[in-house]
Amino acid sequence: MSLGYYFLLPVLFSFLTPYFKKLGSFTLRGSSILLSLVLFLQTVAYVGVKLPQISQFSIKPPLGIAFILDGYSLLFLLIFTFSALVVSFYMYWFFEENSGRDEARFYVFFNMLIAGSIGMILSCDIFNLYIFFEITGICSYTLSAFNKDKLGLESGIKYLIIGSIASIFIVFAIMLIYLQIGTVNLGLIAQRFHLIDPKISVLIVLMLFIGFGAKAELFPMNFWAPDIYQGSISSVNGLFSSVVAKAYLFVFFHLFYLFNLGSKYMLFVMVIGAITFLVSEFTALNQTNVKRLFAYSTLGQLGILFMALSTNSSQTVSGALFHLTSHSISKLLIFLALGILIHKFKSAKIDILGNFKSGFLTIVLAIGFLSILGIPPFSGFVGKILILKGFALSQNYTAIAFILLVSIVEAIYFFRLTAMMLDKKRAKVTVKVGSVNYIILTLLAVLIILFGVYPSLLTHYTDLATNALLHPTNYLNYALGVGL
Amino acid sequence: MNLKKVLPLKHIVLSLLSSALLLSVVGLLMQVKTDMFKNVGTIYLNLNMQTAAANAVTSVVTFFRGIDTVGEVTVLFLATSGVALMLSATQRTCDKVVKQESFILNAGSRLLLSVIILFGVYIIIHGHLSPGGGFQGGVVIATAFLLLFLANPNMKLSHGILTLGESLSGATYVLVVIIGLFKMNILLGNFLPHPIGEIGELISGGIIPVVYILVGIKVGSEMSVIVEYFVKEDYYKEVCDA
Amino acid sequence: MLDFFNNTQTIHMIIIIGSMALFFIGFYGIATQKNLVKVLVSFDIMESALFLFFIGLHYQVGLVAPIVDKNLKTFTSMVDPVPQAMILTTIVIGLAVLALGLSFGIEYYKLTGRNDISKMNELRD
Amino acid sequence: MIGLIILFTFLAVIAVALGAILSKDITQSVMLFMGVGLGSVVLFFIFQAPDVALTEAVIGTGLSTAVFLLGIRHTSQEEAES
Repeated sequence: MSLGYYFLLPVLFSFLTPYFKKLGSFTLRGSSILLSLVLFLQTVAYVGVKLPQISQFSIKPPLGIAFILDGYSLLFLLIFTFSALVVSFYMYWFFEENSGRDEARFYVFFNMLIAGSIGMILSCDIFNLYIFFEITGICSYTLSAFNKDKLGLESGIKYLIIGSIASIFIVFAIMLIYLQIGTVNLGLIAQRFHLIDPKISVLIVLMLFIGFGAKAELFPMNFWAPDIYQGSISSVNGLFSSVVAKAYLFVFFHLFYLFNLGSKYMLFVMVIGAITFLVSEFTALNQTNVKRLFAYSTLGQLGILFMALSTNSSQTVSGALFHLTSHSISKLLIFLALGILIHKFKSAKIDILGNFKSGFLTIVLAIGFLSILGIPPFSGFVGKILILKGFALSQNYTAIAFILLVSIVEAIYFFRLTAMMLDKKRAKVTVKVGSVNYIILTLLAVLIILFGVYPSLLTHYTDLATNALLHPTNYLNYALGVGL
Repeated sequence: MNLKKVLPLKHIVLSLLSSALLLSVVGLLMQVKTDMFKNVGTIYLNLNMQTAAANAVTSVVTFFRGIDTVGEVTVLFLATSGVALMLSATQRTCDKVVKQESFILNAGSRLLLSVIILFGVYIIIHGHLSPGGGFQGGVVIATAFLLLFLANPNMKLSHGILTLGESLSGATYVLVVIIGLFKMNILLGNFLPHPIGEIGELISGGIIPVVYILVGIKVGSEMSVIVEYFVKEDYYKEVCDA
Repeated sequence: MLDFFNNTQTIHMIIIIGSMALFFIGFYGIATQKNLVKVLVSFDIMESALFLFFIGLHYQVGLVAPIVDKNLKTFTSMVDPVPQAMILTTIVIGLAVLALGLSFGIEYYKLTGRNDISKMNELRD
Repeated sequence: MIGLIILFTFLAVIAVALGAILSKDITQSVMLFMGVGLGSVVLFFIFQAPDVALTEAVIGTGLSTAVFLLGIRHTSQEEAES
């Protein structure tokens, strides 16, 4: 078992896809599900193993590149591989319904999107990380244009332009880092970051902030995100919300704490996060398209996460990681369930979608909505409470008041949405849910309730992740190749 | 009407902003220090004798930072798939052959084709000895096909062979990476013999030339596919829509 | 006069000013241009500027390319190979993104008859 | 001497890049962009980076321009008047 397989197996699968396609669509879908299953099981096998784990390429770090798995990346790895598994089952249904699509190429981009995101969270070399950033980027551009209609292509082009700007800034930052301290290994950079001339270090941080912030949908650079959500298909939206955005967020805070920027830039990131939260929730108020609405809701939740993760206090960070996990599961549930409705009604307008009649979907969507809103006994409630508790312990009452006040705005549109979607008086069209979708949506809903009722199932891992994030000594030792 | 008056102002403001940013960034960058004695590159240069590749850039690309190259090949592969996804559905079946290409052009391009492909192959297999390698040589091969297409747009490439070459070379590359794990206990280990005395000879450097040949085949076939899609797009528009 | 120009310091100054001028020409292009193709051209100009900046600052007078041959038997007094390897990778990625962007542009033009990015506003409520 | 060559090549590259950005004709713009690539090739060669020079010549200048020229035949040739 080696961490390299997280990248190499999807690549092998993608290269061989033309031959899977020749064997028929069942083989293609089956092999994609099998791949996701293998990667998920490998991740589960890492739970309980002594961390960090390392897998080296060519030569020992810090000279060579290595993949390092610590507690922080394990949590994200679990989320990503689980989402990939769920979505690959869902896509089985999707392609049964929409035959004639370019299935083989979708699976290539889907698997490489996951592989690129996993590569970003495992790599301990900033230039290697940039390559995974580009892989994820190219897959996201193509997946958002996958429909090949006007809206899809428009969102693909917009995403490509934003992504290119972000990657130029990241390349510039990597070049300045290499010029200043002669290395691209994350451990060595962390060790020598204070040697950089302060002015140039500000420039580097600013460029990395623009690059990863634009992709992680932070406030001044996130005007594009709702457009892209609107243009792409629903399961891809679920992946964008629960995997890709989270991967960029991972990298953002990984670098933030590795380079020890907390003391200097904490307030800055917190204020940006707060503005993101405020602006997105207010804009979400008058959305009529359900995809745009949930895009804005995702931005708002990312705003809270940015506020909480930058605090450097273990309580708040642990709460934020709990909230992140719960948000990933809930958004995946919502987007997959909405995908079924959007497929049926061929529209994403809220008042049209409200006409469905299906007890199962009503319950599942209600669970998702209420979890995002933070109503007990769902996991979103626990996440928000843990964040607020963390802020209370560090006596940051401004943040608490702010989150509570803006959450009222969130509550307004969510209750309105719930009322509209679940008002069964005008329901006319019966929507059937296939057995595969029945199972995966039930699984996601059960997970939401389970984490809401027994938060300790998850808090163990979020505490591990928090410890690894805030005190990365072990990670640094492995990245520097000490004792290998 | 007012907009036209406003627009130049926007341009002036933007150019002023760009220049101000330019001046400040240049001022900052003047302090970039450029002594390279602590750089990781210097260590690679010292270690490079052990890889027995005469070109240090090649050994960095394919061995020391080899996983970057796997990623890079993947990026090209994904871009090719993206282009194919975008342009393939519109490759209508059009059997009209309107353009009667001239014999001299056709024969001349075929003559040049072999020379250019030979040059591309030379660049690929001498990647570890002289400048160049799989990416450059592969693209040179693709430009040979571009020439062929420009001379004779009716030509069709055999997609079966291209796909076979692409998939096989890519899969072999991944397998080479994984074999290193079993033989050397490290991914992408240099498991083929690479005695230092052979430096500068054609067969030297262990897996380094092998990797570059695989990359060359893969990039060559992918780039040919991209070129074909763009040329055919052009051709169909001109001929079939007329 | 010519000695002044053979100094590594002077060469680095020329490189910094020149490449940053090129970079901001590309930046200006992205900010002002509306045609998708010209935006992509601007991106490539910015990338070229970064490549020149990075490779240039690792060049010093007297260093040679990192390749040994019959006359040169050891890897000493050579330029740093890592920036070259990194730029090689970035150039290839640039080509990949360019081809993808152009294919999006072609498809979009087929559907709508325009490729003006400032008029791409179908996506809204 | 080498500094002067670098200086003049840079000036040429900057002039060509300005032309590529300011030109109203897309084809002209792409051809001028090829000039930027050619200038870069010369500079990379001077900076003792033959690998990068070869890559830029083949990929950045050759194939990119070909893809651009083939691509822009399907998109509008002139910039839209606003």
